[in-house]
Amino acid sequence: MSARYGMVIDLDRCTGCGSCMVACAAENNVPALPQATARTGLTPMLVRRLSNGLEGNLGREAFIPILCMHCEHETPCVHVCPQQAVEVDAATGIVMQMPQRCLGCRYCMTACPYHARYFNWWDPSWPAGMEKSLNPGVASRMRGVVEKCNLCHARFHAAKEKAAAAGRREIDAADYIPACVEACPTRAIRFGNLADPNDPVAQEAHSANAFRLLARIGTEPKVYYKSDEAWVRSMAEPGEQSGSPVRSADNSRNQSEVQHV
Amino acid sequence: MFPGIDGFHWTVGHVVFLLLFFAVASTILGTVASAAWRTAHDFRSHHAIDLCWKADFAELPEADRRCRHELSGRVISRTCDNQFDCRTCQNYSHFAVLPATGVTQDLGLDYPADRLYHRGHTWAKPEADGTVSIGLDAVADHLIGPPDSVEVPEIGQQLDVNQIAWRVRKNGKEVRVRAPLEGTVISIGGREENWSMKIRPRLDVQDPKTTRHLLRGPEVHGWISRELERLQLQLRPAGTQPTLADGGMLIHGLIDALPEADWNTVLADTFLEV
Amino acid sequence: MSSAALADGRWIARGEERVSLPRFLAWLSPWVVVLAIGVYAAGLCLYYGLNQTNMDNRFAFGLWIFLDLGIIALGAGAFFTGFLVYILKRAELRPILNTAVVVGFICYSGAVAILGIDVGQPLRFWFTFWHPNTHSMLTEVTFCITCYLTVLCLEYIPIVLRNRQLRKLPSFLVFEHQLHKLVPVLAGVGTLLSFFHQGSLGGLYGVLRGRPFAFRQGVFIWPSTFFLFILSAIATGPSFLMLVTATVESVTGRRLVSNDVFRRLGLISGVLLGIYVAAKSIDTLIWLNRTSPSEGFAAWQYYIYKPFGTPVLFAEIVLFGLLPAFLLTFRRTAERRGWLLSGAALACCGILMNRFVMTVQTLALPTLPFDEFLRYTPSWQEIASFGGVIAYGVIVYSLSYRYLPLFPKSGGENSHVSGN
Amino acid sequence: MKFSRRDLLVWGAGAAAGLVVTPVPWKLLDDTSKWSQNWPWIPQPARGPVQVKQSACTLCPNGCGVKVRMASGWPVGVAGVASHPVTRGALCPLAFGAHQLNWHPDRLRTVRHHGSPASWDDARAAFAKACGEGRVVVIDGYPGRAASAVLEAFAERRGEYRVVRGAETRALTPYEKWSGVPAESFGYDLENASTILSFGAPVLDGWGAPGRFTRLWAERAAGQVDPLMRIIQIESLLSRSAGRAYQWISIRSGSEGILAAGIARVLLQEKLVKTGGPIPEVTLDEAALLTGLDATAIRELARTIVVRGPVIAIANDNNPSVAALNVVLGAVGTRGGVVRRSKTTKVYASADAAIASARAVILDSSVPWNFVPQTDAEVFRFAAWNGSPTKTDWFLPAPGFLEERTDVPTAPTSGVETYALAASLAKAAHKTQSCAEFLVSVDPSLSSAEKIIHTRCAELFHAKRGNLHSREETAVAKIASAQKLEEQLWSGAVWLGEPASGESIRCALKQWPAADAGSPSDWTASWAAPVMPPLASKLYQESGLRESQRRNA
Repeated sequence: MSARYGMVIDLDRCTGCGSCMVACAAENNVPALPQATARTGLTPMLVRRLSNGLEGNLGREAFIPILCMHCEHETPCVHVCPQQAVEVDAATGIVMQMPQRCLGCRYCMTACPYHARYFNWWDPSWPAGMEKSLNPGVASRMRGVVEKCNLCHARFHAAKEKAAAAGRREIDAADYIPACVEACPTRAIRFGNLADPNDPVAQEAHSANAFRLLARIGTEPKVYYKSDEAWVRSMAEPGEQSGSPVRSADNSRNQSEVQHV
Repeated sequence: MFPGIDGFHWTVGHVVFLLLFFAVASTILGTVASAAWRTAHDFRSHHAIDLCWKADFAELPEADRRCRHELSGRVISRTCDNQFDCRTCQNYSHFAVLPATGVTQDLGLDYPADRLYHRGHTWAKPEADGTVSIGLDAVADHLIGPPDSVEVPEIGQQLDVNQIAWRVRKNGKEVRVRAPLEGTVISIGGREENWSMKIRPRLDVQDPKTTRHLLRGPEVHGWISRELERLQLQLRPAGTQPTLADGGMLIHGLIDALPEADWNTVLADTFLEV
Repeated sequence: MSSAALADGRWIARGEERVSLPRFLAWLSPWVVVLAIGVYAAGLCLYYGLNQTNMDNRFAFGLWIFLDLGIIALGAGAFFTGFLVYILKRAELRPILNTAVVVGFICYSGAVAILGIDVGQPLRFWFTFWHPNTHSMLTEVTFCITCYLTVLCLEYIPIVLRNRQLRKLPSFLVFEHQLHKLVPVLAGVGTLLSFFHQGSLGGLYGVLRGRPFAFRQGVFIWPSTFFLFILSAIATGPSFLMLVTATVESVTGRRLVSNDVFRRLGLISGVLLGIYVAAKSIDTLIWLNRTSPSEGFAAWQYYIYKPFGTPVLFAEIVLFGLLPAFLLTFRRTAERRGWLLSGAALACCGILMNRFVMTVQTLALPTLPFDEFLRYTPSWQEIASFGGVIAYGVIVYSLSYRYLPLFPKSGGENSHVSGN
Repeated sequence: MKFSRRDLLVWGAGAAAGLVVTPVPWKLLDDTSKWSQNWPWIPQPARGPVQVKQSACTLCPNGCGVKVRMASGWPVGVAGVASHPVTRGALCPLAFGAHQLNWHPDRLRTVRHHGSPASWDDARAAFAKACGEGRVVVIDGYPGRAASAVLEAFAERRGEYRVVRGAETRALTPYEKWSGVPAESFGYDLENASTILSFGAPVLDGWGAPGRFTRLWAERAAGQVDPLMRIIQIESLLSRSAGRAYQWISIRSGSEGILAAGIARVLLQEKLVKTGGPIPEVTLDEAALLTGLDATAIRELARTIVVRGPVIAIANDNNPSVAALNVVLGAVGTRGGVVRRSKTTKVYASADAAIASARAVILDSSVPWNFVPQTDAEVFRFAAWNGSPTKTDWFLPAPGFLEERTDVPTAPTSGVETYALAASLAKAAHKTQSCAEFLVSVDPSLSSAEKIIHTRCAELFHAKRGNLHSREETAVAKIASAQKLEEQLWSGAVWLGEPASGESIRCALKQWPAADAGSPSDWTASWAAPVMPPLASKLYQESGLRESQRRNA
C-alpha cells in the first residue's frame, strides 16, 4: 500500500527556536555561504514570524515553519517543470526534486505559492575541512539548480534498505523521521502517514483547529498547521484579514488577563 | 526520451506531443533537403545555368530589358519576358513579319553588318567552316580600352549562352563578358585580335534559329544609340550638358579619361551584370 | 573615394544608394559598443552564475523574461505577414515581407540568446528534449521556439543569398531560387509554430494556480491568456513592422513602401487590436469576479500596492489598447502618417506593458497573507545584456538593410515577385 | 577510382545521417548530462557507513544527551538522545550544527601571545615562571567536572579557585546567602511544579537544559500529562517565552523585584499562604505605580498563582525579591519548588570580585568569552575559538566540540543529580590541550582528570545509588562492576540520582531584601563558545528569527 506522508505543525507549541531549520540544513548539507541573504539563501525549512498587528501588550506573535507542502492535487511545480525534474513519488506522496535533472529555469519557483523552493545562486562551499562534516547520505547540489524539502528522502531510503535487509516490505515508521521533526524540542512538528486512518497525525490533521495554507487554491497540501488562536488560523487565507492590519485575536484564552497600562 | 534513460515514463501526452514535434521538424528538414536536392539536380541537368541567367535577368533594370523589336522600332515599347532568348519566344514570328523602320546612321562606331550582336556587347561572326568567331564590340572596346589583364577560357571549354565567357580587368575593376552563343572554344586570338576567339557552336549555325537571339541590322542601331544615350547620362560630369549630344565620337579607353565616373554602375549596365 | 568604400560598394545592390562606408560605420559604432558591454555582462553571468543578477528566490524571474516575452510578441509580425502573403495570398504586403522576416529573426534569436543566459544550467538546455514534460507550457515554448527559429533562419537565408556578391556563386543563386520556391511551406509551418508558442508564452503564466494574479480559467487545456497572447501578438506585430519601416524611412530619408501598405497594416493591426481589447476586457471581468475570488483572493488585493494600482490596468486596456485601435482603424486618423504611427507606437507599448504586468507584477504581489510586496531592481549585468540584445538587433538590421534587398528596388517592382 | 571532393561531401553526409541511428550520439548526450553534474570543484560528502554514538554535549554546562552520527571517523550529524532522562531528546538549536564548529574559520589553531603565534613550550614556560613568582587565580566556568577538580587542586597549592556562574546559577545565589547551601547544589523541581511565575527568565528560549523544560511544557501545557503546567511570564517586551506563555504580564522593565514584593504583600496580607515572612515595605499602590500595572491586577495575579500549586517563581538574575517571593510561597525546599539536589556544602568564590593580588590568572575554556577578569595580572586563556578581543596575554587552543574526554556533572537547574561521560569522538587537526591537562603538565604531582573520573565512577558504583539510563534503565545496584559502569557511561549512558528529598531549606530571611539592581555584571551566557555554528548564524540571519545575534562573534 502506498503512503501519504504529511505533517501537522502545532503553532501553539512552536517557540520559534529554529532547531528545525538548523537540523534540516545540517541533514541536507546546505552550505553556510556568507554572501547569501534572506532572499538568496537556501532554507528548505524556514521559520517565519506571524504577528496579529496589534501594538503593546495587545500584540501577539507566533512562529510558522514553512517547508515544501508536498501538494497532492495539480502540484504546481510538477506541472510546470519542462523536463520532469520534479515528480510526485507515488509510493510516498513526496514531491521529489531531482537537482541532477534541473535546468535551472526557476519556473517552478514562480509556480509555488508557498515560496518553498530555493535556487542555488552560488556553488556550494564550506570552510576548509568542514566538508568532512557533511552528511554522507545527501549529495551537495551545484550552482544553478533548484532544491527544496524532500522530507529527508535520504532517511526514507535508509529505512527502506533497513526494511529490505530485514526482509520486510513496509518500513518501520520509527526508522523514518525527518530531521526537523526529530529536532523540534516541543514536538510541535508531527510527522506521519495521512493515508493511515489510525495514524494520530492523520487524525490530528482533521481536528477542528487544523488548517492548511491557501487551501482554497486547491493544491491539497500535505502539511497541516493547527492553532487554538483564531488570529493565527486567519493567516491561512488571504481574504480573512480583510485588508485591515488588525486581526481578531482570540480572546477566550488570555484577553481578560492582559493588563492595560 | 529514449529507452534506457532513467526516470522517464512514457505517457499518451508524450506520444502525441513528440509525434507532432517530429512531424514539424521533419517538414522543416525535408524542405531544406529537397531544396538542396533540387539544386544538385539543376546542376546535373544544366538547368542551373539558365536559372542563374533568369535570376540575373530579373535583376536587370527595366531599361536593359527592352525587346529587340522595340530597338528596331517594330513596336513602341515591350519588355522582354524571355531572357533575351528569341529562339523560344512565341511572339517572335509575330513581330518579325513587321518591317523594320528607321534609317541607318553612322554613330562613328564600327559595327560591321556581317556580325551578329549580343546585348552584353559581344559580336558573333559565323565562318564558312561552320565555326563562329566571337569578341568584344566597339562600345566595350572604347569603354575599356587596352585592358590590364584578360582571363580567357581554356581551349576545348564549353561556353554557355549568356554565361560568363571571359573576364577583362581594368583599373582594379572586373568586367565579366557574357557569351553570345553556346559552343566549344577551339582557338583564342592574342592581344592584337583583342582576344576574339573561335568556337564550334553546339547547334548548326546555318539554321537561322541558332542565332536568332542575336541583334542585327536596324536593331543594332537602335540598341547602340540607346546605349550611347545611357553612357552620356552616366558619364557626364555632374551639372554639365550631355557631351555626345551631336553623336560625337567615343574616345578610346574612356575608363581612363573619366576616372571619377561611377564605373561600377556603367560597366554593370553595359555588360548586363547584376 | 577610398578603395575600402569601393569594395563596400560592390556589395551593395546595383542601383541602390547607401550612405558612405565611414558614415555607416559611424552609425554602427555606438551600437557595437553597447553590444560589446552586453556580451561581457552575459559572459559574467555564464561564468560566475546567476548570482550576478539581482534576481532571488522570491523574484525568480526578472527583466530578462520580460524582454523575452516582449520581443517575441513584437516579432510576431514575421509569421503573421508570412501567413497573410503566402497562405491568404495578400500580395500587396510583399513589400514588407523581407523586413518582417529580418525583424522576426532578430527578435527570436535575441530571445533565445537571453534564455540561454537566464537558465542556471545552460549546458543542460537539451534536457527538455531529453525528458520532456508534456504538461509544461515551457516545454511547448522550447520546442516551438527552436523549430521556429530554424524556420526563420531558412527564410532569412534566401534574402542573404541575394546579396550582390554572394549571388555570383551559381550554387548559392540556384539554392536560393529553389529554397524560395518552398518558402510557402515554411510560412505554413512557421504560422503553426508561432501560433502555439505565442499562446504557450501566455499559458506560461495563465496556468500558475499558485499565482492567483496570473491564473486564468481555460478552454480545453489552455488558459485564456493562451489565446489573448496570440491575439495581442498578431495585433501588434504589424504595428511594430510599421514602426520599424517608418524609422528606417526617416533615418535613410527615402520612401521605402507605398502609403497603402502602411494603411493596410494599420487596418489589420487596428481591427485585431479592437478584438483583443474586447476579449481582454471580458477575460479581466471574469477573472476579477469569478476566477480570483474562487481562489480566495479579492480583486482589490492586487491593486493596493503602488506602483501597480488600477491606473495600470486602465492604461493597459484603454490607453494602450482601445485608443490605438481607433487611431489605426478609422480613416480620418489612419490616413495621417503621424496619427497612424503614434497609434502603432501605443499598440507596441501596450503589448510590452501587458507582458511586464504578467511577468513582474505577478511575482511582486504577495500570495501568503504574511508575505510582503516585493521590489526588485535589475543589476547592471541584466540591463547590459538587455541593451546588448537591442544593439544586436539594430546592427543586424542595419547590415541587412545596407547589403540585402529588404525593400523593393526604388522604382522597380519587388524582386521577390519575379523571383518566383 | 578517383575520390573527388563531391564524393567526400556525399560520404560525409551519409556518415552523419548513419551515425544518428546508432546509439553513439544518444549515449554521449546522456553522458554529458551526468558529466555536467559532477564538477570537480563541488565538494561531495565522503561515502561510508554511518554509525551512531551517544555522548553528552559539552558546549554549555547543561550537558544535554547527544546522538552523534559518525561517518569515516568524523561527526556528520547531531541529534538528541530520546532516552535521556533529563533532556529527553531535545537540544538547543545550536547543537544541531555544532559538529561543524570545529572547522569554524574562527577556530583557535595556535598558541598566541599578544596576537603573535607562539609555541606550547613558550606558554608553559611563561606560566611556570608566573607560578614561581606569585599567586595564580584559576577561573572555571563549569564547576563540578573532574577537570574542575584538577583546577581546584592546582589552585589550592598555588593560589585561588574561582567560579564564573551562569545566569541560571546566579538566580539561585540569594538562597545560598540565606541558607548557606551553595547555589551549585540547588535546582528547580520543574517536573512537579504546576504554575511557573517567570520574572523575565527565558524559560522557553534556551533557559537551563533547553530540552528539559520545553518538553515538559509542550506536554503539560497541552494537558497531555498531569499536572497541567501554566507559565505566567512577567516581562516588559513580548519575548518568545511571553508569546507562548499561558499569560503574559507586561510591566516596566526593571520592576520585576517590585512586582514580586507586591505579590508577596498581597499573599501575606490576605493570608493566601500558610508560611509567614517579612512583609515588604513597598505598598501595593507604589508597586502598581512602579510596575505600570494597577493594584487590582497585582492582587488578581497573587490570587491566581496560588490557585494552582505547586507554584515556583523563577528569576532571570540574582534578584533577591523574587527569591524572597519563593520563600513566602513556601516554594523553597519543597516538592515542585527550589530543591537541594546534592549534599555538597562547598561554596565557591565568585569570579565577579576584582582580583586583588595575583601574578597570573588562568581561564578554563568553559569560561564565557564576555567574562573579563578584573585584574592586571598575566592572563592565560584557554579557548577553542577566537572571541571578541579581551585583555588576554596568552591564547591557548583548547579541544573543540566532542574533542575532549571529559565528564559531565549535573546541569545547573536540574532538580536531580546526574552524571555522564563524554568520549572524544573527533580529533583536532592541530595540537590542543585542556586547561586541566596543561596544569597537570606544569605540576605533574596532580592527578589527571582521567584518574578522577575513574575514581568517581568507582564511588558511584560503591554508593549503589540511582539508576543508569541508556536505552533501558538499570539500577546501579544491579551493575556487575565499576568497570562495567564506567564503560556504559563512556558509551553514552547517563547516571541519574534519586529525586531530591523534600528536606526543607532554612532561609534566614529577617526582613524583606532591598530590591537591588540585579546582577552586578551583565554577562549571562552559559554558552562557552564565542561563535555560533555556521549554519545557525546563517539561518538566523536569513530568517530574521533573532534580530540580536546573541553569542555570535
